[in-house]
Amino acid sequence: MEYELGFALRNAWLILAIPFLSFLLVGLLVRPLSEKAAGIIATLAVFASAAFAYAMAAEFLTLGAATGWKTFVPWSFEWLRFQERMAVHIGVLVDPISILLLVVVTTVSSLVHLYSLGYMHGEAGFGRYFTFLNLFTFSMLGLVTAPNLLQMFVCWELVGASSFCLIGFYFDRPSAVAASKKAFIVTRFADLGFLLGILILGYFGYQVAGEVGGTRQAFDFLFLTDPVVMGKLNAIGAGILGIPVLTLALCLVYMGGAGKSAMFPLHVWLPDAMEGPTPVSALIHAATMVVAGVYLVARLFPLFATSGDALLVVGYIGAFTALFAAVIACTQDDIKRVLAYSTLSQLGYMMFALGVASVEHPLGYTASMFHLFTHAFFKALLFLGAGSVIHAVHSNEIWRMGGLRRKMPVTHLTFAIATLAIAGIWPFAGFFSKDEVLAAALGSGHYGIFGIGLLVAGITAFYMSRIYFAAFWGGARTEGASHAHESPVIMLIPLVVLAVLSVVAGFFPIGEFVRFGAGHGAPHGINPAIAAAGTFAGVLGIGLAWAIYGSGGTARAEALARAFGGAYTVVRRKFYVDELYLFVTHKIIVRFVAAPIAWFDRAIVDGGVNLSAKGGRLFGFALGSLQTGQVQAYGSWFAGGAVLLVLVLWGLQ
Amino acid sequence: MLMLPELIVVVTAFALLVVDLLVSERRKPILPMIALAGIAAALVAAWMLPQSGQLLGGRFAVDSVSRWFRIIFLIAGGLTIAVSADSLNGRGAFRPAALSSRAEFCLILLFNLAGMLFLAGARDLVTLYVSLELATIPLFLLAAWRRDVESSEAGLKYVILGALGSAFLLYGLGVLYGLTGEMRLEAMSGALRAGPAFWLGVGMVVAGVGFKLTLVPFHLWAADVYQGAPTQVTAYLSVASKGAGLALLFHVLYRILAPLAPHWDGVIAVLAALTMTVGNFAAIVQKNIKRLMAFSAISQAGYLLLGFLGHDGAPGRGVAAMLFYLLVYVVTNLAAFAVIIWYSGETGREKIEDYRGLSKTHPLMALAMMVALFGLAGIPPLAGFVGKFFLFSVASKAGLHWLVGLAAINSTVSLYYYLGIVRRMYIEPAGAEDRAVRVSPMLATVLAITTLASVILGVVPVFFETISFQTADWLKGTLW
Amino acid sequence: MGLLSWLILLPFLTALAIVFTPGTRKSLIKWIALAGTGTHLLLTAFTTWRYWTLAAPDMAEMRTARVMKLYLVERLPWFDSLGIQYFLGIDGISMAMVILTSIIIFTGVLASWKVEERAKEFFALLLLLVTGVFGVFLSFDLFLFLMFYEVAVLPMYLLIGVWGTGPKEYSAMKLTLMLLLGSALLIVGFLGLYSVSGLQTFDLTRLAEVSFPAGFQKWAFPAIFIGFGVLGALYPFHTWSPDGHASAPTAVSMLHAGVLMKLGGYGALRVAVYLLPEGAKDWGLFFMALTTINILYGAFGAITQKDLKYFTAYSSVSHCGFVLFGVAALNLMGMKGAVLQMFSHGVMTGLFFALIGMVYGRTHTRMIPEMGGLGKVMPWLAVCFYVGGLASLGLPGLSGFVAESHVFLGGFFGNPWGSMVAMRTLTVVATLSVVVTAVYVLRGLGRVFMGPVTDPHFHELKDATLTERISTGVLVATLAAVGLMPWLLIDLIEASIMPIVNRLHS
Amino acid sequence: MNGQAASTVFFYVFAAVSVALAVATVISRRILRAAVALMGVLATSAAFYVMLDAEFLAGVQILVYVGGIVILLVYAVMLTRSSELIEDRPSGRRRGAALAVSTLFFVAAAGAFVASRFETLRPGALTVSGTTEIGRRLLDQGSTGYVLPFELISLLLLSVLIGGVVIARTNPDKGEDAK
Amino acid sequence: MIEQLATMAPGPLHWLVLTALLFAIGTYGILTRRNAVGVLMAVELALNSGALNFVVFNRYVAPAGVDGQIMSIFVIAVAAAEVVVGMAIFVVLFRHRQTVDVTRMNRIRD
Repeated sequence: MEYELGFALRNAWLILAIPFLSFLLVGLLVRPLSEKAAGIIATLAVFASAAFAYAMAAEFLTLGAATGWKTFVPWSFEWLRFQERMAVHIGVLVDPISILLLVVVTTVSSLVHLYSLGYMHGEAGFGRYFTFLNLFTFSMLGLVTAPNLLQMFVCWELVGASSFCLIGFYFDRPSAVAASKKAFIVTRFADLGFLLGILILGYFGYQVAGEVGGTRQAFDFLFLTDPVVMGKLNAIGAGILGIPVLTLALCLVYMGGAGKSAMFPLHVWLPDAMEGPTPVSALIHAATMVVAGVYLVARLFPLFATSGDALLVVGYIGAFTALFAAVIACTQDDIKRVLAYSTLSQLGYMMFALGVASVEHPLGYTASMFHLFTHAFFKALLFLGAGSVIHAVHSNEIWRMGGLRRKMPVTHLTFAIATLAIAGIWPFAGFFSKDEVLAAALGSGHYGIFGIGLLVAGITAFYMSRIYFAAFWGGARTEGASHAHESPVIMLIPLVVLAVLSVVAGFFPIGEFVRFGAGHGAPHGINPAIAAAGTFAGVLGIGLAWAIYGSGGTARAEALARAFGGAYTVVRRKFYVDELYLFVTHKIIVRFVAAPIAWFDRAIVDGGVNLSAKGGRLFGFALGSLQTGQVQAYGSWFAGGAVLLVLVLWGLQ
Repeated sequence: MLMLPELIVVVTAFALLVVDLLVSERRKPILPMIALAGIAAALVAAWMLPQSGQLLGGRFAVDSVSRWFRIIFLIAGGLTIAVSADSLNGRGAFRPAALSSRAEFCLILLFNLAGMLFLAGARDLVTLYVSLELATIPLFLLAAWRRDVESSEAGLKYVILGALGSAFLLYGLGVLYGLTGEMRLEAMSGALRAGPAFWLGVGMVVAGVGFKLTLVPFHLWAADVYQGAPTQVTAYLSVASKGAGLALLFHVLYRILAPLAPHWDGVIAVLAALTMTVGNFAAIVQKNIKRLMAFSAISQAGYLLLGFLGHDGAPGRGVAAMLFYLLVYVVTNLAAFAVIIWYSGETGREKIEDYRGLSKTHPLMALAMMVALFGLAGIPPLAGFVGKFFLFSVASKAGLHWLVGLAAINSTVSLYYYLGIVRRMYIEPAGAEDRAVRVSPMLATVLAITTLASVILGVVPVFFETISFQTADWLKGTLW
Repeated sequence: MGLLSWLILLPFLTALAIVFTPGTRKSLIKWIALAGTGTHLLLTAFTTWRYWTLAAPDMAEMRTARVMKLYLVERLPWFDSLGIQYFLGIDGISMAMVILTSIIIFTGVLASWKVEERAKEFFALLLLLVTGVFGVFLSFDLFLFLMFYEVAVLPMYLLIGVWGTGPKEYSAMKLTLMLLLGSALLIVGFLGLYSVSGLQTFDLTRLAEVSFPAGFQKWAFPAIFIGFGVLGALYPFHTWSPDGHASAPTAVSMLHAGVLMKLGGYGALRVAVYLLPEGAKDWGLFFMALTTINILYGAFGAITQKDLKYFTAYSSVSHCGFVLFGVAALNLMGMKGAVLQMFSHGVMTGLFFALIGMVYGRTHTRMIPEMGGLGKVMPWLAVCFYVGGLASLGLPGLSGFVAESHVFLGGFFGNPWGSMVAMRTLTVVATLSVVVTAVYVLRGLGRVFMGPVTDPHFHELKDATLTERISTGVLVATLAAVGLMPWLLIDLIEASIMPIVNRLHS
Repeated sequence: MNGQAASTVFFYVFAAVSVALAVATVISRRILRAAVALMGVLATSAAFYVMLDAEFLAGVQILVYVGGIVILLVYAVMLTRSSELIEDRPSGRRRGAALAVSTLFFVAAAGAFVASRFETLRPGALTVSGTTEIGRRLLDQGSTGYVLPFELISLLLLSVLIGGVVIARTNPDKGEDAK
Repeated sequence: MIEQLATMAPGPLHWLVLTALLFAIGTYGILTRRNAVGVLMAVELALNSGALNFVVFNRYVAPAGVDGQIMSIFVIAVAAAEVVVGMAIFVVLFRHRQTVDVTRMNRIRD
């Protein structure tokens, strides 16, 4: 490498090593000795990672400003060698988006760790919790910095597993167990697509690498996004069903991303995942892991852009999910579920932002990353705030809260900031990123998507204000709510920090370095028309919510629900998607596939074995029936056999 | 000198008669020991004598194959006397299983043994026929020796079917004589030409041999006779008599029919396939252990037959494998029979289920039995595996892969019923009435020797190598 | 007496020592067994080091080799007239398998610490069985191979029959007979190799120099492959496996599923594909299809099982399918994946059966619906179970992923001798198992360990004892070590697989 | 010429008688009658031997077979019981099977003989009388002698005698025949 | 007439057909007689035809020797031995069963 690297970039392996070693240390050595120490050490380690990530970011920004925004791998080693040109190098890939994600992940993670020290205080399995959190942080960092598809997949699975462990943290609660299983299996199903995509890309990448020559590895992003390679991959032509191979592969890869980012119809696991402890929801199911799908698409964006069609799929599914989830969010009563659907909706935003981007109109790419960046902060904040509330009220139900405004001032304030941020009100972070997303959609000529985006912005403002009003305004509706009090300081610090970030993050000039294509990065700035439309939608939503829920009573809401009638029920039941899944998995797979196979195995295959044994015995009995004890019968067989032998010999000669 | 082993056996037999008259009743247990000593001496003689040579102008000859047959016969005979000694001396707790008239029993057994020895050395039709009858007719008497209903019924069946078989053999030999005008095997071999009458002769001779060897479909007598005869005799029948049949078949195929060798592979293969399959499948439904061993012995004859395959290239290989397996089979089968003789001699029980819990009451006996049964099934590292493998390799060399497959599958089937016994012994608990019974030193010695041998023969190569080397020597000359 | 002979002899001598120990001194017997297997583990480590120092310089040259290179060779004439030798050697594949076996038997002895009934016979037979297994992995004379092969199979009958549970006699008999029927096919095939080659030798390395006639390969390959496949639980010859495993005592299930079933894949790779490349080319696709059925069938079969052992056994059927699938893919990645999967599945399933034994020893039931919430009562066992489960569903960081990714890539990359579309389709179908495995693993384990404690008696149960912790800990550590540092194994085996691949391409 | 014609006639006559008696032997239900018929068959066989220039053999046949064996058989019949003198008819199935087998045998054998040619392979005639030659050969130890089988047959007869006595004697010890 | 008879003079074929017929009858007897002694008689028939066979061949194929005749002598002796053994066994059996009907000797069977 021709330019000099700073300490942090030269020792980039530390970004992975710190949380990993801490995970091993905490999990194997410290936890059995002291649960409390485990929590503290884990938190410290993540803070150290965060510090290191900032150092890396600083070095990278300096370097990038000087030499241009290069993508490079400062550290790697061969981990898994499938065959020549198919080796997997574990390493750290540095480019603008990985640095961006590094910062986001370490920041949110360290804050959540800190918050958890308070939130999880006194829980059984305190040490276990932090072990898993550390594992998650490690895996997520590995995912973010993956220099090749395989490391991405590896860490992808690992974040899934740690998410599984954390959703099922309260493992004596059947609902938590079910939710963790569901999350794992649904994302696993999606990962099947990812895996197939890897197989296809690997195979053709291997072929192309052979043509190109040299020692390049087929799985490396740097190789796959090389223009020459992309050209060759695009030229392969039709695979099955007339779909070009590249498009097919990318759609499959996107299936993995869609699973992790909970795009429709693979979204079903995310709302249930709220069974986990709330800080987990904040970290994993709002700020970091779920954006992995977006990140994956962004990472492979040059390929998607080359394919084109795959990107359209991404865009439309994203837009649909954004709307779909937003609508559901309006009807949910569980505060975490509302936030979960809101997450879904916002992820849809990020996805369609990517989907509308193209080589000619690359703004969506930047917008998506920008929204990812801001969303991480305010969504984490929302969750942590919700956690604080739940911690105080001991309930998730918004109708069991109310009037918390005074009892929990800090929580209330930060929650309000976050609500405004997500609603897209100036000067909060969400305003800027949402504006850019909408601008990207409009700019690239996807008017339909733009329309949906605008609509969703309004709905978002509505349902967020709805829970905000329901929880914090009006009077306490239950015993728990009336006895609520503010959370301990250790939980409030992260809230405040995140609140600050939610305010300032929008001013961060991400567009300066996160962009696609060399020369024509979209100018970073506010398009007044779009800003006005977005703000209008947001204010409209908030106003509507105020009108219905501002009083803190439920009467108007119920009247409204009655007015919508059947449509309301359908939405409230989440369009019955869960029921459909349940039907398919339990009824069809278990009853019509698994059980028949088990029966077939016992009855037919094993039955066949037993039957042949029985046949052998029958043959034995049949032979025994010759043994009549009649000596002359034996003699007849003898003489007959002898004559037959003679005839056979004679005949055969 | 070449006839020394035979002479020793005959002389021992006569000596028994004399001693029987001279010693008191109390001292008579010495008689089986004398017989045993005689056989041992003959064994030494057979081992020490030159590997080839002839007497009486070529009417009696020894070559390496005959020599090994003689050694195996002597081992079989010796072990039979050894395992019978207790019952002959009336030691068993179960009185009806005892054998009377020990001097006469030993005498007849020794004469019979001498018949087999002569059979191995015979080189003309007359000697062949007479020694074969000497090796057969006394067995009818032995089968009926216990003189109870079952034993005499076994004798009756044996004598009638034996006579039928003998008549067929005789007629066939007559036809072969007619085709050549010669009595000496070598001369016959030179003069034989294939033709309808030739096939008539061969077919009838093979049927006669098949009776002795219990080849399917000439095997039906075996189960009833084995079951009815005194167990000691059953043991002897299953090894020695079968060995004699093999020696006879060897004479017929390699000495008389040698020039026509390429013709017989198919027939031998079919007979072998039938024999092992029928024997094994009939065995799996048996409840009486002697009857089971009868069918097991039938199937073993099928394996032994494989040694006659593979005419082109190296017939000696097959012979070596056959001789080796015969030796292994003799040792292993007698080990199994030693346990059966002991158990039925002490308790009078012969059902397979009577063996339940034997590993608890008599761990070592159960172990010996298990080793023997596994040896018969061909489980490594026991000699049975090695021997069978060599025989299979003969069939494979002959290109009869299907037969190898069938034989190997049959081995597995046989394991089913052998394991049935093992299951009774090891897995099922002993009944309340099952108590420990005596084990005599003689029996223990026999079992120790045979069990050890059935391992050593498989692991230490020198035995097979010697047989193989010597039979290869035999090949280097003519087929003589 | 070379190092390899000692590897085989050591368990045998341990068994002998146990035989001559009075049966009443049960704890002495266990300590002897532990000492023997522990020493064996050390010896294996030493052998690995020796092997590595000898083989490392040759690795580069092996990339193009067509004849396998063996190390630490011991060769003595045995049944010389038939060309049978006492011929031991080791290469990377064998080395990996020996390491696996050594680990499994060591942990198996620890996991059997509670065996009291006829302990002497139990441990003696167990060690005898392992002797056979080591013999198979180290012998390169087909006769010797077969001999050890059957020695490894037969003690199983008594081990299951005497110490087993449930319909043990039936299971033991079925298992023994089916496996030996498989070995009957092997006998046909091996003898065919011997006689058709015309070389008068069973020496695997010399037979590898022969080009067997195509007509012979056409039938000999499936015979040998299926012969090994029976032991490798190839569909539809797998039915001995669920019953056998369910009835067998803990250590026996461990050894059997962990090691013995690997003999199948090992032999299929080493003998069938290596010696009969043309046959492999003809039949590769067929066996890929059959093993695809294996993979999915086992996985689906596992979903509805109620008995933990049946559950694991069906999962084994599925996982062993990967082994043979990889072999049938006939390329470097597939075969490497097969060996890796053998190792991985060996450790994983050993862990499973050990844990099932431990759980059963406490709850006295193996029925999944009767259990629940055990994670609260026995966290150690639960964690180990989950690690095993995650390994079995191919979670990266554990060994299963390394193996399965190889196998999938291998299948997808295919080979020039079959229809690419068919091979890819089969691979895609096989990948479905990734999801199904997740379903059954999580369902099963969730029922047993998660949720509220269903039976008040469970509260009185204790977590793992020290021996159990060591035993399961070693296995879990192995799973993680392979998963995190796959290059350790890959470097070991890759150079030894190249000759097989190169021979296919020559 | 005339002598040969006579011997031809003799052959056919004796052959017919022999076959008829043989059939009588196997189907007569009176066992003594069968014994007599057997004696007749064996006697005609002696005549055949004479026709085949084996006069010594004819003598042996009469002495040993007709004299010894048949008398032994008759004796055995007498030893058993009078009710055994008339035999039950064998079952139809048994007779059918036996008839089929023996007919098949006859057809096969006769067919084989018809299809083959037996020529004189070792022509010539004995210079001494057959009886002398037989005697010499039985005691000859050289390459043409049969002294070994001659000795062996004595062993056979001895063992049969001893064994026969052991088997057939009544109640040698107590309990033996209890069953 | 005499000429005609001369052309029908028995050659080896005639003799062989005769022995085959006798043997077949003997076989039939062995397989059908119910009295054990009767079975033994049939055995004698078969053995006799076997012996006759040898003499026929001796006469026609190898008239220079007496080998066939010697074989026949041994056959006669063997037949005698067989009868003795058979008799002894029948006697014992008769003592147990009061019959020598071979079709009733089927206590031992499957």
